[in-house]
Amino acid sequence: MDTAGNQKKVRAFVVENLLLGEEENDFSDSQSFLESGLIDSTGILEVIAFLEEEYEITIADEEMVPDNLDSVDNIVAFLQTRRVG
Amino acid sequence: MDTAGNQKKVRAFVVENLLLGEEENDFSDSQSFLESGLIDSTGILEVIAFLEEEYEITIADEEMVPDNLDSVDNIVAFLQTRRVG
Amino acid sequence: MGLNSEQKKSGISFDVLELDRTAATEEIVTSIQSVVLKKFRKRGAVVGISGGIDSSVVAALCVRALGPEKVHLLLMPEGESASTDESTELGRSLAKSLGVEPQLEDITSVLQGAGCYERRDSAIREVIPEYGPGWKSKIVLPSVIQSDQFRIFSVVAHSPEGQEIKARLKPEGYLGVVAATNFKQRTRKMMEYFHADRLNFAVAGTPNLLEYDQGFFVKGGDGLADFKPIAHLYKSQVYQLAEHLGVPEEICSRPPTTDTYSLPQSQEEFYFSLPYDQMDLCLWAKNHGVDAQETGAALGLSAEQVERVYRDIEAKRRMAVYLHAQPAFSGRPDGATS
Amino acid sequence: MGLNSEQKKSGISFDVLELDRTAATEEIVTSIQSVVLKKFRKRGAVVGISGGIDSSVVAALCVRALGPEKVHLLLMPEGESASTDESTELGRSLAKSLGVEPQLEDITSVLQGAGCYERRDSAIREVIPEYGPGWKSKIVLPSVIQSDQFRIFSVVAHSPEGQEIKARLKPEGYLGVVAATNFKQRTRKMMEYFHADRLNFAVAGTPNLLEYDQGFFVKGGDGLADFKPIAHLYKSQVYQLAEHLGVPEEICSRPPTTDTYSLPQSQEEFYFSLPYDQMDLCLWAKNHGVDAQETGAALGLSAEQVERVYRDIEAKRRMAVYLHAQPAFSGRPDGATS
Repeated sequence: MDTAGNQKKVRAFVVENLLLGEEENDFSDSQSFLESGLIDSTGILEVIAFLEEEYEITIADEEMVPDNLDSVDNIVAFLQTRRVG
Repeated sequence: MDTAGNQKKVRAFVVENLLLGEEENDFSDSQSFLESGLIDSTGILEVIAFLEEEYEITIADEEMVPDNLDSVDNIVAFLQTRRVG
Repeated sequence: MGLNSEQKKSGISFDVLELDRTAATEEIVTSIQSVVLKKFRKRGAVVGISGGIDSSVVAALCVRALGPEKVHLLLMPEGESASTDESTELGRSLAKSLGVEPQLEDITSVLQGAGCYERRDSAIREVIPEYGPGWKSKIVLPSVIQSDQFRIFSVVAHSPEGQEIKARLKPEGYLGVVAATNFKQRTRKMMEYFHADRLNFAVAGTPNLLEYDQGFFVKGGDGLADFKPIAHLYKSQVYQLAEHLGVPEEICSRPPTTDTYSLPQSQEEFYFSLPYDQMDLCLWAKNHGVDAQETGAALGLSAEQVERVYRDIEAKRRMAVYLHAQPAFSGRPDGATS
Repeated sequence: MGLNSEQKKSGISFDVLELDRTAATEEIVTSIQSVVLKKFRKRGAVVGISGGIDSSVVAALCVRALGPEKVHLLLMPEGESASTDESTELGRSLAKSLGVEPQLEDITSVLQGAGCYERRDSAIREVIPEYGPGWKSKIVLPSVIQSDQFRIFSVVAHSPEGQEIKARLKPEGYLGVVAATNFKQRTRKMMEYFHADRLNFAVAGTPNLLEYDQGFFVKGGDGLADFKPIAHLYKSQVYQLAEHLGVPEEICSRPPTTDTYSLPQSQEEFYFSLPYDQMDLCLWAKNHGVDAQETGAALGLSAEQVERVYRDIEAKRRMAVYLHAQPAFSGRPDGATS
């Protein structure tokens, strides 16, 4: 499992798909998507679709919580529990 | 030809169809429809349709000028030249 | 709707939403007259009526303001909505009570021409391949009250044989179903503007404050209007006016529905976190700086649950920025009047 | 477009409309990025392209701002418009020059479903009873320049055999034809929003300043958009940007048309008092307090003629109040964010 690789890949996805017009430099891996207004009901679907496709995993409803998905760091930690990447 | 009758009838038409939410008391028979913003491209069609139907006349293109149609007084004077009412 | 006296003493209650119904009616009636006749110089108003409480109250207010002969009521059913027949019947009953002959415009053929049904079904088939003719569907969200899970849209489909399938939507599928379904609200608005243009009337919008604030409307659809006479009223205040204005009882007692999907869908399973009266009070409390603890006490919810509703309100407001935005310019227009 | 040096010294000239094209482009591009991506949080832009200069420039600006893969171009022909084939061809040529594959959405079946053609034809038949299948028509206004006559709308119809009939419209007929024809602009906008919703994109509006200021757009039709990148530019400035942005020559050299009626119709016979470049200068002059005498000198018109154009501008602005108005509320909404 390549945590640094996951970190890079997830961050690249977020920059490309959620950050939109915002400066990448202002965005840290620990930053909450929700609190920074980066994510909406479509955005969270995009995050889940990205993870399920990229890592060939299935995310259960009860796993779709901010603790697992609301920042780059949280996602990387979640991927670690799923032992993928 | 009943000029007073025409005056009353034309004014009633204007009050009903052009004045809309405005106070009738503030509106005089010499008042220009154009300058008071009472008339638009539909309003002038309504005035012409009213005159043609009510007085069974045909108004020619060259008669459709403010001098003939732009106030109650102008219309009454125009009807007088057409000897109707 | 009242709470007991101890709760009243210690905190907020549903009483905060009580309207002076006569004064509220008077204010709206005067405003409709002033806007429609004076400002817009239009001869009357078009109201699309759905049999729901909001459009019924708007229609009744317009009739009070302009008179029944200056209000054009449109019934716009379409082939497949869960409640079409019932809605049309309620709409007719409302129109009758107002002394207006409503006009029926069946929008099914417009929707077919636009590919509304076909495009939606093909989006659904991406997650439910067997979805086809005779099936019915709706989109649902999990409750925000029960956990802090992200609210992920699912499609629920019923086969003609009564089998139920529920499937989580991918982004394209979700956007595809919603985009196709939005043809319904947009077609209805297009039809309202056709009649308004033809009659030289203005178009009334029916969103209430809850819908307006939270962006529960379609841009260019039910969000589009020349005037919005109840957009400043909480949903429970709309009910109060309905009663005051004599809207038929069968309309007042009908539970709110989205009326857009072929399966019956409540507003809270698709959009709001709570039933409308509780949602009203939460929004009022949030607007007035009441903390989650106190609001929870009035509603029988925990502070944590109310916090989640508050966060959901904030999140919806962020999305509503796009929905409320006036067209953005790229420079200052020379001398434009407005 | 320049005038001779004596005129320049003594008064205004077309030079006042000269843009710094690079700076203007830069300003618009930055604004599109900021509004679409940051403010609306949308992924790209939908532009309906007609083969006309305005939509071509808007499309080119969006591609500069967002990149070709983030711009969805829609061609939306319908069965009967005078210039459908030519428009589609020009639209394709534009899309090709921008490196974008356009999507074709034929809107004829939506218009048929909405009764657009049928309703319009029955309004025309009120004054031209023989109007029927195979006939073509347009609406025209007399010139404001030639006399101080009120501008009364007439319908001009051509029979399949080539006979021309012109008839003055009554109010219901005029409103009926315009209302039915407006289905075209509204259907196009509905289709743009469908694709925008599906792709999570924003919708670009294409009115220029002349159209915006004078209300030459349909409310809920081409007047509806999320952003309007050229609404601050005079029409002749749009032409300048077209050249700067490399819009295909055949689009730049095509005379402006309304593209809504089945007979070819110029914009000045239906709406504006003068050809666009003269109209631009009159509007600029009026906005900057230049008197009719001086403006007339620059345009080869009498002061009296310019006064009539000024009055026509004022009259159109009064009507545009309705078109520009945000939805009017009947009370102050509690805590709403915008």
